[in-house]
Amino acid sequence: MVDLRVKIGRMTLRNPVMPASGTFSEGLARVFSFDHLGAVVTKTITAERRGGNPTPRVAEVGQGMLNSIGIPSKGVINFIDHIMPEYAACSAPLVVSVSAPTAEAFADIVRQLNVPGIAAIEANISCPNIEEDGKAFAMRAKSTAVVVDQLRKATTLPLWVKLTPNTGDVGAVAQAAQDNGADALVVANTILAMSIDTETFRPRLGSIMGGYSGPAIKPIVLRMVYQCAQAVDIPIIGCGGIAATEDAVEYMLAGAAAVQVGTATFVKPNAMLDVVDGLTRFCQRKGIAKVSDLTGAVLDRGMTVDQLEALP
Amino acid sequence: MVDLRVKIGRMTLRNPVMPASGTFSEGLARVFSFDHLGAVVTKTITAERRGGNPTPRVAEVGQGMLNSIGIPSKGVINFIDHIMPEYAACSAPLVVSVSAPTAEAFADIVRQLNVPGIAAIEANISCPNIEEDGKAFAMRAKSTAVVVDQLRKATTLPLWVKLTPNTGDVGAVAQAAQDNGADALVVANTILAMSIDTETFRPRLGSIMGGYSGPAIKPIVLRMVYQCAQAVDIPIIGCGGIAATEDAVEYMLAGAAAVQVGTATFVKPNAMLDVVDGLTRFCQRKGIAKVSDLTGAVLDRGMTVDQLEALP
Amino acid sequence: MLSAPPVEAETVEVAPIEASPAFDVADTQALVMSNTAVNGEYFHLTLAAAGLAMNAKAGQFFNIACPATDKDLPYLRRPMSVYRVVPSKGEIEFLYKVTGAGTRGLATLRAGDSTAVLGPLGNGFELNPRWKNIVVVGRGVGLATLAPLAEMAAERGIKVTAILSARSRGLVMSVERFAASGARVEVVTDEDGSSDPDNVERMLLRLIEKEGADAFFTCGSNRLMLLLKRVGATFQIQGQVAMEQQMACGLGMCFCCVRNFSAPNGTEQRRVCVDGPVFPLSEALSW
Amino acid sequence: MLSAPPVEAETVEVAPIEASPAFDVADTQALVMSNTAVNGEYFHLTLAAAGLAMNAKAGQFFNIACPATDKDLPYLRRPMSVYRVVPSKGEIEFLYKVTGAGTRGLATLRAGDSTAVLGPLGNGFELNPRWKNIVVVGRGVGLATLAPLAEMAAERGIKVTAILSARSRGLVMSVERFAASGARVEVVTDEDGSSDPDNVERMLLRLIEKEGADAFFTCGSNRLMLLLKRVGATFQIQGQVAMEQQMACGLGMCFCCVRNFSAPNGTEQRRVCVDGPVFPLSEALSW
Ligand SMILES: Cc1cc2nc3c(=O)[nH]c(=O)nc-3n(C[C@H](O)[C@H](O)[C@H](O)COP(=O)(O)OP(=O)(O)OC[C@H]3O[C@@H](n4cnc5c(N)ncnc54)[C@H](O)[C@@H]3O)c2cc1C
Ligand SMILES: Cc1cc2nc3c(=O)[nH]c(=O)nc-3n(C[C@H](O)[C@H](O)[C@H](O)COP(=O)(O)OP(=O)(O)OC[C@H]3O[C@@H](n4cnc5c(N)ncnc54)[C@H](O)[C@@H]3O)c2cc1C
Ligand SMILES: Cc1cc2nc3c(=O)[nH]c(=O)nc-3n(C[C@H](O)[C@H](O)[C@H](O)COP(=O)(O)O)c2cc1C
Ligand SMILES: Cc1cc2nc3c(=O)[nH]c(=O)nc-3n(C[C@H](O)[C@H](O)[C@H](O)COP(=O)(O)O)c2cc1C
Ligand code: FES
Ligand code: FES
Repeated sequence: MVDLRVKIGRMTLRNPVMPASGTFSEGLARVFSFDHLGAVVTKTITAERRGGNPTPRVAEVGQGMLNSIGIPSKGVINFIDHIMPEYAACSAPLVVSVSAPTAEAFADIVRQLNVPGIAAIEANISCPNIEEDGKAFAMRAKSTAVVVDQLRKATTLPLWVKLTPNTGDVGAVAQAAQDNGADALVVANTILAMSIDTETFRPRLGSIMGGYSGPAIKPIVLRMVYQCAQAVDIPIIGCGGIAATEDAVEYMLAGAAAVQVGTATFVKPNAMLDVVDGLTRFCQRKGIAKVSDLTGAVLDRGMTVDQLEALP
Repeated sequence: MVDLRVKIGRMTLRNPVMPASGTFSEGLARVFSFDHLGAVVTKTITAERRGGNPTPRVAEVGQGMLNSIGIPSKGVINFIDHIMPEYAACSAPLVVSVSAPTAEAFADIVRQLNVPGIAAIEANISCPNIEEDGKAFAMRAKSTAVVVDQLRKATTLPLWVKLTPNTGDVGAVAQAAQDNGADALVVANTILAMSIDTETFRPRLGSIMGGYSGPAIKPIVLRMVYQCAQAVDIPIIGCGGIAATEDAVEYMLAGAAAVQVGTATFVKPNAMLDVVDGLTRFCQRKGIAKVSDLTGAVLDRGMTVDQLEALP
Repeated sequence: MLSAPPVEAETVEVAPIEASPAFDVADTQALVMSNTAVNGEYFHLTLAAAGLAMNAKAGQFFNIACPATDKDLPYLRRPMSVYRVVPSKGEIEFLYKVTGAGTRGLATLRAGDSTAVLGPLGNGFELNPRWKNIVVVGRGVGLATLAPLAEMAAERGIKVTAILSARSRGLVMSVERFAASGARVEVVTDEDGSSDPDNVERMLLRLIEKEGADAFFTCGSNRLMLLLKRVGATFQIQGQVAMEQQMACGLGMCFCCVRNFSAPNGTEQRRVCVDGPVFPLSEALSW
Repeated sequence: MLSAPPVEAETVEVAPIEASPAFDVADTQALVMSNTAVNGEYFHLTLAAAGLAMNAKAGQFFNIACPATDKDLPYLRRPMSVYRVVPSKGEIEFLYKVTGAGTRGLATLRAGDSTAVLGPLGNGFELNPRWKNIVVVGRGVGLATLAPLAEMAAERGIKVTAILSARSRGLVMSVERFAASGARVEVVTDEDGSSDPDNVERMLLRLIEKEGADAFFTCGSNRLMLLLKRVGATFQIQGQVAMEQQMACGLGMCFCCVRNFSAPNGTEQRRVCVDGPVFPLSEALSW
């Protein structure tokens, strides 16, 4: 038998497959049992009740989609009282994604979540930092350092930090997160993008721009996982365009210890289960005893990124 | 008749359609006449002879491709003596793309190109700046300002500056280019990406990472054109995933004055001509007299990018 | 003008979805039995989908994978209302209008092909056994959603009057099907001006006067929905409307498909896929 | 062992492509006449493509758009060697092995479909009218590229000996076609060990001794190419090799398809699509 277990810091997951925040909810329990998953990750919650963006909130673009859901949230109290109980019977560890507009508010919400039943915190620091110029914390190493430091002081739970791909320097951001106490990185959130209806001349999303996700973004985020794996020692959870077993393998080869499946679940609700089963078959066929042996196993020895030529 | 002419600074182009650097050469003259194009843009040349990257240099990924051609070049002298004459009979203005590893070397090559027959310079500043940390000039506003300033002093030709999408702050970079004398911006080059063969565990490109181009990147680069159009007043030439008339229209609506077609030409060699013809038909159908009226005509009035929610 | 009738409106209890009803949604590959053009715009698709799909009822929908073609590569699935379920054959039918990338792809399916379907999804129409007369007003592709409702009502002995609206006579869908279920059918078209809301309002008022109406049902037109809301409010006739919104997951996960609804304290956003697509007419807002 | 024969090798002038020969490459939609499985791995595709395509000659290729399927969405075109041109019917044929996304897509084409083709591309094989005997050595899908060469040689009265290599007898392609052109055919396989380079070398030496060889032609195997290079160098027999490399544009624009070749001053990179795909054997390097 193939050993599918993977370690993310001090947590051991049954297998490396989990949902991406915001692409998963109790509704999926009508299709399959969450007990098959490595972990469950909630939609990002905020301290207060929030509305979310105007519609249309979704646009299909090529092999992917744009979304401008925003972070509608009923607040942290509602989460603890009403959403958490729904996951109580589920054997997969519950990872709670949180967000806030300031480092202090981030620390606050994390403190409130210091309750039994939560296995880890995923800090979605791809959201704007209103104390600086509104740019997402994770766009710069400095603001990442500040917010992760506060988060680390606010919780003893494992702290996963979710990065944004909308930065020119993901390696430095990853290092700042590690240096300030992150237990793992999630790489990455959606890529800021846009689409315009050429018949009506109107943006196809109600909030003009939105986040690009799905298979189309995989080569970009995969590159970032590879870069982060070279910059840090903490585990990386790859997330971006994973739809099938080979995609998960590709991310693990690049350096991911585990993976999150997002948009693919909308198109193939059983995608996560397929990947779990597929990983077993893949490892069997290749004679790999432990799926964790795939992590970082890309054969890039002797190859070099030609600094002068990688960017045309 | 629809007026297809567009102005890029003091140049007036017959129509807004031209090839993207590195995706075009004399070979295409075997398929159609370049006289139909708004301009022709050469593959990036460097001062010295250069080799280019190891193979494989191309990998198909979804609706797009990765390339790691690098910038093989036979040098500027060879260009002037042997390549330029091949374009002499062509009525479309010749735009010469150049690159160099330092701001000074950039200025040098541009000075050498001060010869009759060249209509404009396109400075490919997406290449690494070896004087700093090897990051591309166009990744940061500061290094952009320095190199554009030197280029501006070195030539009286129209100066187009080609930006990279591998930055977290394309608006600031665009402004730095404008403030230091760019006549137009080309937005943008390829997105750094990667792919791994899950059978062999080897990177699918000989140089591990490469540039992602084609339809898959359109929503990302379109967003950047929109952001740049809000940051600067000089004309923007949109480039990224344009394969059909609607793509060109979408870029113009977002703020582009003209467009470059790259990878699509590999898949549909007549793609540029199709776009030229398609723009006429589109404008006729919509009752638009001048194609330039499309520039920036996106109906985003009253809509706002929700700073707090645009990034999930 | 009529004054409001004295009958008191009854509240239909729309059963909320249970927290985690175990595996009542099937994610399955379905065989195409037939897929034929009905007229210039509409196609009729029949899939073999025994099992959970057979539980589907009027107003519910499936999220269907649409094939890639030379020109189109639809990525997301497309929601399609259940047009008919034939348990004896294990078949389920859809009626769709060829509009964009997804439906162009669907139209290329041939008998013997298969495609992935997820469902049944959402909450269907609810009928109160005490009702005697209902009025169904639909337009365009909305008729696909309403057609099975007429049969469901007939089975329960509820009399149906169906006002079917379209651009032209040739484009009115399912007239025979409504008629076969025993419904009284009135066709109104843009062509002869009869689809004008004022005219439809006159028809409704006549109906209410003559035999009364216990509930209104509608789908496919914002103008008709607003008309029914207004008339319903005046006469305290409750109603249900099946709504559309762009979707990704169909399962309540993505929050793409929200619309505003009137709620006790102002407006409230609800997801069309799990909170609907059938909503109380009184709470639905213009779209 | 034989010593080098005293004949002096002649240099074939491979005509360089003119700077801009006007529009000699067609970008056109071609009708599929047939597309049939030849054996478990290979398909034979016939396209109607009158016009420029009719100028195609042995060794040249087309860049062919491959349809999307349920599983694959090939984006780039795929280069395919000209297998046969039938000017009388305006048809052009290809032989391909189903390997990955592109060829899986190609295999779904049916008579009556159409697909986009670009060509003819690259430089084909060159035959010197003074030659009497040539030896063609190919393996696997390389035989598709070499088959039309045998006919071209026959037309010019050049005698062809063809050594066709494959894993097993069942997979040797085009034996009849080579034979019909008048070529003497020798089949070697991995199955019976006859495809071993040492054995092929013995066959070559016998041939050279018996009737001489004016030129070697090869495609499809690095090992066989190296063998021919060595034997050719020893006996001063020139040769031509058709090479493959991943391509994007096929027109010399992208520089994806470079390989190293030996040049007067060390090695030099050349584009397989425009500088080849047929290269002088003496300049080709191991891949
Ligand atoms: C609950 C529900 C039931 C539906 N039932 C039917 C039905 O029975 N028959 C039918 O023909 N159509 C139905 N629709 C609309 C259908 O889902 C398609 O969206 C519509 O047919 C156009 O899709 P397209 O891919 O051809 O167009 P495209 O323009 O390619 O669609 C682009 C995107 O917009 C969305 N979209 C476009 N139009 C609509 C719409 N009216 N409502 C929601 N999303 C839309 C698509 O789903 C897709 O994501 C229903 C929609 C919903 C929400
Ligand atoms: C000049 C030339 C002529 C050719 N002629 C034939 C022919 O007549 N019959 C035939 O079956 N094949 C031929 N090939 C190979 C063919 O182009 C395909 O690449 C190969 O069949 C596999 O493609 P795929 O899409 O099925 O595989 P995939 O694995 O999906 O291919 C992925 C990518 O790799 C490239 N690739 C894969 N294998 C090769 C290869 N051997 N050479 C070059 N690129 C490759 C593909 O073009 C594509 O870009 C030729 C190649 C070249 C360069
Ligand atoms: C509809 C939608 C909603 C999302 N909401 C959130 C969210 O609340 N928090 C978050 O961190 N990421 C959110 N994301 C991003 C995903 O978690 C994931 O990072 C991204 O979609 C890339 O993965 P994918 O390509 O597999 O979808 C959302 C993505 C989508 C498509
Ligand atoms: C094979 C290839 C080679 C390229 N070479 C160059 C180059 O030399 N200089 C440059 O500025 N951009 C180069 N580019 C980038 C293109 O000019 C263009 O910016 C990019 O491909 C995005 O456009 P597209 O999606 O239409 O291809 C190259 C792109 C490709 C695919
Ligand atoms: S479609 Fe995803 S929540 Fe409704
Ligand atoms: S394939 Fe583009 S240069 Fe050869």
